[in-house]
Amino acid sequence: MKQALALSAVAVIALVAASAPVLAQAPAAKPAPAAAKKAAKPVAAPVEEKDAATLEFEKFRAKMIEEGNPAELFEAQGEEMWKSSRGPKKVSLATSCDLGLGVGVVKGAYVQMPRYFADAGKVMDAERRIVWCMVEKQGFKEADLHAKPFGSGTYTPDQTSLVTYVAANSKDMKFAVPLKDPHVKDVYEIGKETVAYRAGPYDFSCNTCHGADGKRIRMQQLPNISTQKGAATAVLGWPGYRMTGNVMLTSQWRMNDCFRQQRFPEPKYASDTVTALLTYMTANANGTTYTGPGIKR
Amino acid sequence: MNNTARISLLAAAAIIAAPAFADGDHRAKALQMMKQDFVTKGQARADRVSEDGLQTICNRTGNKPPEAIGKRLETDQMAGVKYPADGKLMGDWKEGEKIAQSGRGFTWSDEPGLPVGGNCYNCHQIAPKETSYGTVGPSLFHFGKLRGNTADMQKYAYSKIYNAKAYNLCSEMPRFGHIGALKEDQIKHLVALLLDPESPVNK
Amino acid sequence: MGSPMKVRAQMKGDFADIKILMSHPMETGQRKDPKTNQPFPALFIQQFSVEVGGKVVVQAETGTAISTNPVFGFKVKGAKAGDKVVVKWQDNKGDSRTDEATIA
Amino acid sequence: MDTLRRTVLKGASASGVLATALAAGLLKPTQVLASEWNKAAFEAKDTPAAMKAVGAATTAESKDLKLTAPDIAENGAVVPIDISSGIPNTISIAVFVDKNPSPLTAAFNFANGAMADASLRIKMGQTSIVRAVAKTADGKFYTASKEVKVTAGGCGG
Repeated sequence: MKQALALSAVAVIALVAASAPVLAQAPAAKPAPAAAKKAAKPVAAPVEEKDAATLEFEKFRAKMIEEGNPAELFEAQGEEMWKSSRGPKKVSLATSCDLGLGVGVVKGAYVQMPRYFADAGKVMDAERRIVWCMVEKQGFKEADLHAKPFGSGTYTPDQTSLVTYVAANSKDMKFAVPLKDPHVKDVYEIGKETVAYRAGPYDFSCNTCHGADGKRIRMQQLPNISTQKGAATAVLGWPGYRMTGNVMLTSQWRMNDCFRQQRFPEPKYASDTVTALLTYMTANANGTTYTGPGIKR
Repeated sequence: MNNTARISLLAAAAIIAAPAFADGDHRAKALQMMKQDFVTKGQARADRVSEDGLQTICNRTGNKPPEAIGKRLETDQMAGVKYPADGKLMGDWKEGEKIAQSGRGFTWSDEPGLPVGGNCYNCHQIAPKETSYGTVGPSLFHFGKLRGNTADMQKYAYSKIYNAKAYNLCSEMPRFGHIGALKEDQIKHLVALLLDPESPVNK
Repeated sequence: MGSPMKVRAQMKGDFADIKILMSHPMETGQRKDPKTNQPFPALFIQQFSVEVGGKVVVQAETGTAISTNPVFGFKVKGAKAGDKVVVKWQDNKGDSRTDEATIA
Repeated sequence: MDTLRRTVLKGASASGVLATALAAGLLKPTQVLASEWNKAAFEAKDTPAAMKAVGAATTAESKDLKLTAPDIAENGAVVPIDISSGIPNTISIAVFVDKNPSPLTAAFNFANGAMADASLRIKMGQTSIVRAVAKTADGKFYTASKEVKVTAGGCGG
């Protein structure tokens, strides 16, 4: 018994070393083949073509976004907040907050985040950066902003409206997360490891559902976030007005709720983990066009 | 030595080997980051973010452990399958259908202590009446019609639901019996849903 | 006072295309608070009007089955760019709101 | 606001006058928010009763009344509906959802150049017939309908 164990352990070490390059050097543009697919497993026929219901949903969603998305109400509130002097320091974000393109510049900022901010020493996604500005520039307490960070019922956090405003100002622009920045690249690679990480009672990783093409949970299409097309599907429409509950929700919320369904513990709001996932997904969508705040089921 | 302990030791060995990774750096950073960033909510305790031995091996090998190791560990998983004392593996397919429909259990918003669901339709086509089914796993329609319901087949279905990793170490399917999610009776009902000739799955 | 509306109006050929987004809970009176098991009291817009160039063009009455944060669209002939569009609503509790836009 | 409120209250106390005024259309189109909210029609529990309450006891199907709605709604809480009447002299349009607890959903009066065209979003508790009713200046009623399926469930999207 002891001997067998020792042998196994040696074998594992050997295999880990041997398989390392396969894992590590898969180019960013390609899906991580090892994590995504396994030849040994019987695989259901992929559902590539969308069913009639999905097409009908998409048609009417597009129509609703064009004719009037309630997200615009939150965008308008966010604009008001962005331009008003607020917080203990009575400063506006428009005159103090740099989203990466200069103080106060919102046009195109959303599609170029997450990015590295030297003043914070961190890579940050849009919402995290806005919260950082609210704390550092306007003097809001971080704990207050973190206490109830997601919309529910008739409550909408200020940062949600602000993100909606900032996001709306990148409508019809292409995602361009600055992957050339080594800080961003580093966080991207960490994100890539994170999506493949299996844990929890059900052994799920992000890739369990989002690592292969043409999969569904019940009727819900699951985008493959390792591909450009899939990653775009995943990040488009956020922040989004959710018809269920009539709330405005952000990418931070989307990541949080994915982890809930993954049976993981809760990721801290505006944490490195959430930024890493958003960096991985948004950068994979680089080159595709952001369609602005969306409507979600 | 029990199976869990054995796997943990293997895992420990794998962790020691981690720096040999070309990208061990990012992996290590990811692990460190997740350890800091996850907090307990409801029944989802923070320590869920730690890998167990089997997860470690699948994570380290991109879900492709070398055959020798995979087979060995699958055998370990199989050895942990507990069959009903009375030897009966088939319950009531109607109950099985209800369990297959339910996606409840183990999230931080689920009330702890309540019976959990099988989550089966989330990933599998099963009975034809339910058209809202997932495709992460293979279709199970006509499962018993194609395979029969011999004692061996019942044992296969029971053990597969109990611990899918006994057949494929890095299967995406949860280890429903092994982790105590589904109770013995629930698994028997699901076996019936798949194998009972009267089940709509086999009509 | 209600929250601001968003009113957009633009000429499309010979008519003005008017889109109105209202910020309102449109509570039906039937939805229960899961915590108390008591229904949330009904709170919904009952009437609204649209004026173009000082004349009422649409007058509407609405019930509880209009979606939360209502969105309406209308088309008005005889309008021109620069005309003022005024939208007013009033709910069952007497709250009201008036916002305006200019036809582009 | 005060003026508005007074006007409405005044309208409520003068329902007899209002009933006469309603003859011009489903609702009184002349004054801003001056009409009384048609409580009887909006609280009617079935479509025939609600239609009667707006005066539309008899209706004729019309191909010139177009009702656009999804075959299957992604979310019953927000179902987009378009109604457009090509019937000459259409002055009012009302929307009913047969299976809702109170079928009458909205009624629009058009005047001063407004086309008989409206888009709106409605709540549907379950799969149901959605019905548009148009009224012309000469007091005739026309109808068009469509079934909209409402699905349940789904995750975050």
